[in-house]
Amino acid sequence: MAEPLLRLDSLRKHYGGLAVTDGVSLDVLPGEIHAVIGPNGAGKTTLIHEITGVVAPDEGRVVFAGQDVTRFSLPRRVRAGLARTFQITSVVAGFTALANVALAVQARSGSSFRFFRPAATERALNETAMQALAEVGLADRAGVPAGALSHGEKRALELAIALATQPRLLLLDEPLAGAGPEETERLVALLTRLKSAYTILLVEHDMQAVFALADRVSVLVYGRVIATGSVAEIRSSAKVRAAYLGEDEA
Amino acid sequence: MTTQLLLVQALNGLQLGILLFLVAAGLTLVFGVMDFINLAHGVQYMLGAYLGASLAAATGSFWWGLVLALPAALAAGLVLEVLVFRHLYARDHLAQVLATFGVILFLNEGVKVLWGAAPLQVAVPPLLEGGIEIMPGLQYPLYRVAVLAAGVVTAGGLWWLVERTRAGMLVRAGATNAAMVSALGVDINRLFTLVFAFGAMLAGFAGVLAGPIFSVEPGMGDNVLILAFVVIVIGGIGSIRGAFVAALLVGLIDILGKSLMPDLMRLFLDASAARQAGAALASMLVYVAMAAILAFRPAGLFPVRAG
Amino acid sequence: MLREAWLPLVVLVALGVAPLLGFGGSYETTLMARAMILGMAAVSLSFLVGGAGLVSLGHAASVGVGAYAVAILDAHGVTEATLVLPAAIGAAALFSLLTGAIAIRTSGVHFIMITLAFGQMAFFTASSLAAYGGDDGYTLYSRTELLGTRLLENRLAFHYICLGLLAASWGGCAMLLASRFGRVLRAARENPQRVEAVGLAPYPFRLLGYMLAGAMGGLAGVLLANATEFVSPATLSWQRSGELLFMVILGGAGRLWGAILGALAFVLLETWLAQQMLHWKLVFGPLLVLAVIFLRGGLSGLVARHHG
Amino acid sequence: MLEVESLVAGYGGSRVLHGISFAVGAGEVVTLLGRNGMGKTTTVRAIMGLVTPIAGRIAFAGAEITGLPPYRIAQRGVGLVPEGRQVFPTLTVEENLVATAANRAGGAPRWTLPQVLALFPRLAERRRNLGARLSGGEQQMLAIGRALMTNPRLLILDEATEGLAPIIRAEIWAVLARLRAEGQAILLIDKNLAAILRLADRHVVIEKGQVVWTGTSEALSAAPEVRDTYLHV
Amino acid sequence: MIGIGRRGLLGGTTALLAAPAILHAQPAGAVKIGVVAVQTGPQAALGNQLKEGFALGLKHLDGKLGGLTAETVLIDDELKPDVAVTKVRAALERDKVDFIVGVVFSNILQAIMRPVTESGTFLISTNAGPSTFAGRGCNPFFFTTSYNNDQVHSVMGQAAQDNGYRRVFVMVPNYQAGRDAVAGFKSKFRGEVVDEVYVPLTQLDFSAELAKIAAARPDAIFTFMPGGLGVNLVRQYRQAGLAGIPFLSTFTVDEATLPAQGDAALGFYSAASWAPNMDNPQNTRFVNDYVAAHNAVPATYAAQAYDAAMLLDSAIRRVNGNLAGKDALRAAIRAADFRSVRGPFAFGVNHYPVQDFWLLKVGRRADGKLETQTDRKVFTNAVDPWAAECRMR
Repeated sequence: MAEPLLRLDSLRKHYGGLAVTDGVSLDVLPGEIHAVIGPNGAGKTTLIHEITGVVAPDEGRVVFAGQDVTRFSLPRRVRAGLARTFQITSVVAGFTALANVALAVQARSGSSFRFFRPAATERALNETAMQALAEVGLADRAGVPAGALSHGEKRALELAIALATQPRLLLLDEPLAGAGPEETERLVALLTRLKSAYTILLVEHDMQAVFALADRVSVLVYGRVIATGSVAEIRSSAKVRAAYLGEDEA
Repeated sequence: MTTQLLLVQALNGLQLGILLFLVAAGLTLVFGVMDFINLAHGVQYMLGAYLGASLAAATGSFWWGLVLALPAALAAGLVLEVLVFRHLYARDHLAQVLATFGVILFLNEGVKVLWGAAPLQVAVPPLLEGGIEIMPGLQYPLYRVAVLAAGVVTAGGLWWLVERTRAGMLVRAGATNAAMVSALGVDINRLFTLVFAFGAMLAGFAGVLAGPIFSVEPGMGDNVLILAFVVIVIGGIGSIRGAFVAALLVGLIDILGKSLMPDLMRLFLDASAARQAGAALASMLVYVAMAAILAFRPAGLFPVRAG
Repeated sequence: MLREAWLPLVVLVALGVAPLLGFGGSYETTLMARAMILGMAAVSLSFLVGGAGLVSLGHAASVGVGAYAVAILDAHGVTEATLVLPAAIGAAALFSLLTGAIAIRTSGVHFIMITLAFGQMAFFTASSLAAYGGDDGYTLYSRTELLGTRLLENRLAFHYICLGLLAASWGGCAMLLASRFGRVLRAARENPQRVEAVGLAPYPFRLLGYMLAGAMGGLAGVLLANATEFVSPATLSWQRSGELLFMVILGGAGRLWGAILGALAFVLLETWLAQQMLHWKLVFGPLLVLAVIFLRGGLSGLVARHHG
Repeated sequence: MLEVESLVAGYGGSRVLHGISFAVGAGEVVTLLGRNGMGKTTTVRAIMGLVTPIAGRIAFAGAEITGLPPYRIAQRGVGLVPEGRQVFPTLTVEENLVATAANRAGGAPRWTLPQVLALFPRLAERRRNLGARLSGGEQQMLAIGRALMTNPRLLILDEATEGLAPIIRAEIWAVLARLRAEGQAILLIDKNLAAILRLADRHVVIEKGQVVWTGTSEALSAAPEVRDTYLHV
Repeated sequence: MIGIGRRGLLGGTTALLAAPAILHAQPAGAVKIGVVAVQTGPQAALGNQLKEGFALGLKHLDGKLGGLTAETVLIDDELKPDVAVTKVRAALERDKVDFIVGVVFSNILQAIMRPVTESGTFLISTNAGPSTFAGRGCNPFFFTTSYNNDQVHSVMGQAAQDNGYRRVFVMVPNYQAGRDAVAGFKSKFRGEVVDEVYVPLTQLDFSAELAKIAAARPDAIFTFMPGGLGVNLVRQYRQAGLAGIPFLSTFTVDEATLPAQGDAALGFYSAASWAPNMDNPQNTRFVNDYVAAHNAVPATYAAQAYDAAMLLDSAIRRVNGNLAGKDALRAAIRAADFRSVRGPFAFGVNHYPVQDFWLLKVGRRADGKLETQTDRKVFTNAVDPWAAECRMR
């Protein structure tokens, strides 16, 4: 087995008496799409916070590309190559799509402490940003303010921003949440295209999409990973069905 | 400095703290429940003092003045709410700060037009004249004892109102999750209006009480307002308990700072310079305290909204 | 951006030709200098509020620090601009850096309040500077000299220096906001989470922005001290900070040049009203309220709407 | 009692509901089913007035309530147990129950403090504890009790048992069964299919903001393809 | 043009060069006066006294000054120095006033000094009399009808000395005028100052200081608490039962604050060169008419402004209405050929008055109103301590 790109090592987090993540361990291998699913309240949000550095775990480690990043802030993790998208779309609404991506490009390449030249006219920034926009199919929307984009376009834009940070791992937090049927279709197609080029950790409710995209799936219930395996293995797991449909009480 | 003097100073600190609490309580309620910065709260205190003074003069009795000034202050608060503040709840804090700044200008000028620029006199009611000798040669005025008592009683009443009545529960619930309160069938806007008017009345009450001690003059609310803001920020915005603790803290810091700082500075400087530097330092001590507390606890001592 | 900024350009040009069209008397130039200097301070505050999202209620303090630097140097016989300017701007920048380092850890209302607290501290410090007039203020012995010449004493020269620096501070702030640095600031104002998620921590950017705005405030303070030839703690009062904020909002926080319009409108309205009636604040106060409630985008928003 | 007709709603620019229609009769228990993110919570929020509908019509007890503010809708007799429970963290259990109590069904109030505490003995034990100090299960009981204290004509539960321990779930199902027996109309969202099939009269399945299937418990039990397509993993 | 050196001007030597001939736009036989009186904030009460005092003077002169029809322009300095400068410049340039009269507060006077005097306009201060312009900073275009502030404080020092007090407790606001008050008091008082307490200008509650006073048990206290500060202090002092300790004060109990202080101030001491009960015909007329018009007793702010009107009247009469000859006009003002409400009045070399100073005590008038009343004369024909440093002759 290849060295995992991201390794979560028994992450524990308590709020009051409640263990929200109760010893979560998980490996994301280079090149794979690894999906995490689970019913609401299973601890997915807290797990994402722990991976991105919003919340520090009480116990356990986050190891990224061989480096212990457990105590890194979010910006530092991003600089180490761990890009993320948000469950609720997070773009700078007042900026054009291009400027949103260019911000990520300038963060990645070179200093942001430059004061004289108008950033909007820096060709190097804009060209790289355009490439990322083209990659998600937004090239023709580059000049539109992000706030005026449709929901699906915002989702794609967020992906482009993440790509522009030249990540080694993409953490996608419910990229399909709130998308209509056609938007879902387009986004799934986009993710399928990205699949070959990036390692992705995908947290998603849309099972059809998860099953279409994921190489491996981990199921999180009550703060624990109850199963990890291929799509087929997960679909046929009685334990998983019980967790989702409460059939233990039937 | 003798222990006795120190105790007297502590008492004085509590006294100032109580008065600050009365002003800060309304401010913190409005701020906490409605997320509304009301710079005009200070002029509501001033308005209370003026109403109390002129009604006392008209009726010939401080008590009638007090009794009549409270509904008048409440009504004034309601009028302001309807005319101005209601249109600002949905706006950002900046807009609220500026609009209420305009209200300050208007009311400060307004009382001058109505009552003149010279300070008004409010006599101590005959019932509360005289004082208690608390150290040789120094009387603690009976009136101040009464203010202290009134403050403590009001604090207690407020505590009861907020902690024990349904209206208080709704106010606390509204401070954390207004939408949910509304979804359970309570007209949150009407609740807010009531809270607002009540806060204005509390400020007015403090103003009436301050009349016989302080000079009733235009702009008298401005300094009090700033101190009240310091209090509620230190205490944690929206927390009555926080306002109470912080008000006493600010009162004590202010008074003890003023009495101790010059002596403290004498350790480093010669007498005259120490007195002046000490006095200067004492006057900014409460701000230093606020900056220090915010630096370490950005949400104040008793934050209302977790996280 | 420049296309909708025709009005402020017209205003600047008007200020430029005004002394040549019979408005060159000491009263008119004093009034215009006051408006331009407050305009500079307001532009730097607008850079903070509209650009970086840092609503400071203590911006007058940095203006005051700059003004007091002039006074203190003057008291010690130093009036040479090549010494006074760096000292005053440096002092204001240092003040902003130190207070900002603490203030920027907070946000929202707490930021407003903590900047107010620092402003009050500066105010009380100035009031206690006995050697420099304390609460009474300090009358300068002379205006700042430039390379040994008394250029600033000349009414016209001073007018054009103020005008030039006002235009320069507008241009400078606009340049900063357009730069890579400013892009991070603007993004962090709208969506700090997004900025962190591309790998940048907003704190150092905000702190530097706060410091730069303070430095510009200090420059305005130098001019203010020279315009009135007098410095007093009133320059640092929280009411003055409130007025500066009001100029920003009146002009429209979304556009830098709005602050210029706001300052001009504020000073002229205040002066005009005060000439019309004794109790002018009875009108001025409600006007402020109405402006906040109904003039959402400020004057610049009005201009931009009618133009666009 | 509740009629939802061609409801369209969403947040900001994006639409979540694309024309939802269903009804809940008096004394009836109806469920909204569907995977996460399909629009169930948005439907509930639109009924409560917490989201302003873009189009469509909502009527309650014979009167249109579309676009009314939430408190007016609640005052007509809709009791909400929201997603995420949303108990008031700085109020005690008892205060949470009492603060918004009312009698909206008319007649003699069915639910008073002693009765709610008798219904949930755990709440009686913890009546002086702050809402924030409760476990998830206790918070859910509190949220249900709080809604019952308004004596609603229709009780809406958004995620009745999600994220709760099995023993708590069982208790809540028992309570809901009792409410149903007493004739309480309920609109319910949950994923525990077995329990739902036992409790509810009818089911409404939502997929991508549209109603894709409606039917009785018997019909749903007999339609495994519905479960596989819209509900299962 | 490059302006002339400011330092030289402040020294009072080259000022005459700076006076351009101003062409008067108004009709012959008219004179325009800019009256600077604060109308904003709590201190507006003092500005009002000043304004009304000057107006009453004009009324008694039938609206004429030295035969010229007088017109006044009211300038509200708002207690903001930069605002004051702007407005005063407006009055000078746009309204072309011939004189600037008034100013309650020293900081405003400091701010407008240069713009006014450099334009060759006479500035008559009716209240603020800082030391800055009394000694080396004396100015040929500046006169005051009040006093040098330090003198008033030293009157109290002398009175305390004369009363045989040994231990005096001193309390003032922590700003320049406060420190000057202490210096002035100490210049004549030879006993022990048991403690000096400086309070912030925004002070509301004096309880901490009152406790200190009680603990120190002094023979008397000396204080300087202008405006609202004084109202608070006097009432709280009385309420704390400290009234047994003599209350020596300057600018703390006067007719502007007495209505708010009420009976609490009875028997408290003050110092001034004038009091409402002074028995001379011009004062009786002034006080009676003022009371009749405003139902309030005038304070020094009004009296000194009234005197300023009389002074201008006498000066303009002396030059036969010719306002352009600055030197002659200056000499005419300096002659002070008018009857002051305070009796004997003359200008020293520095254009500050040479006059008597009195110890005053708060008492009740026949109509029941409170006023300060002369207790005893402390200085006769006093010259302020800075006059010797002034190089004007």
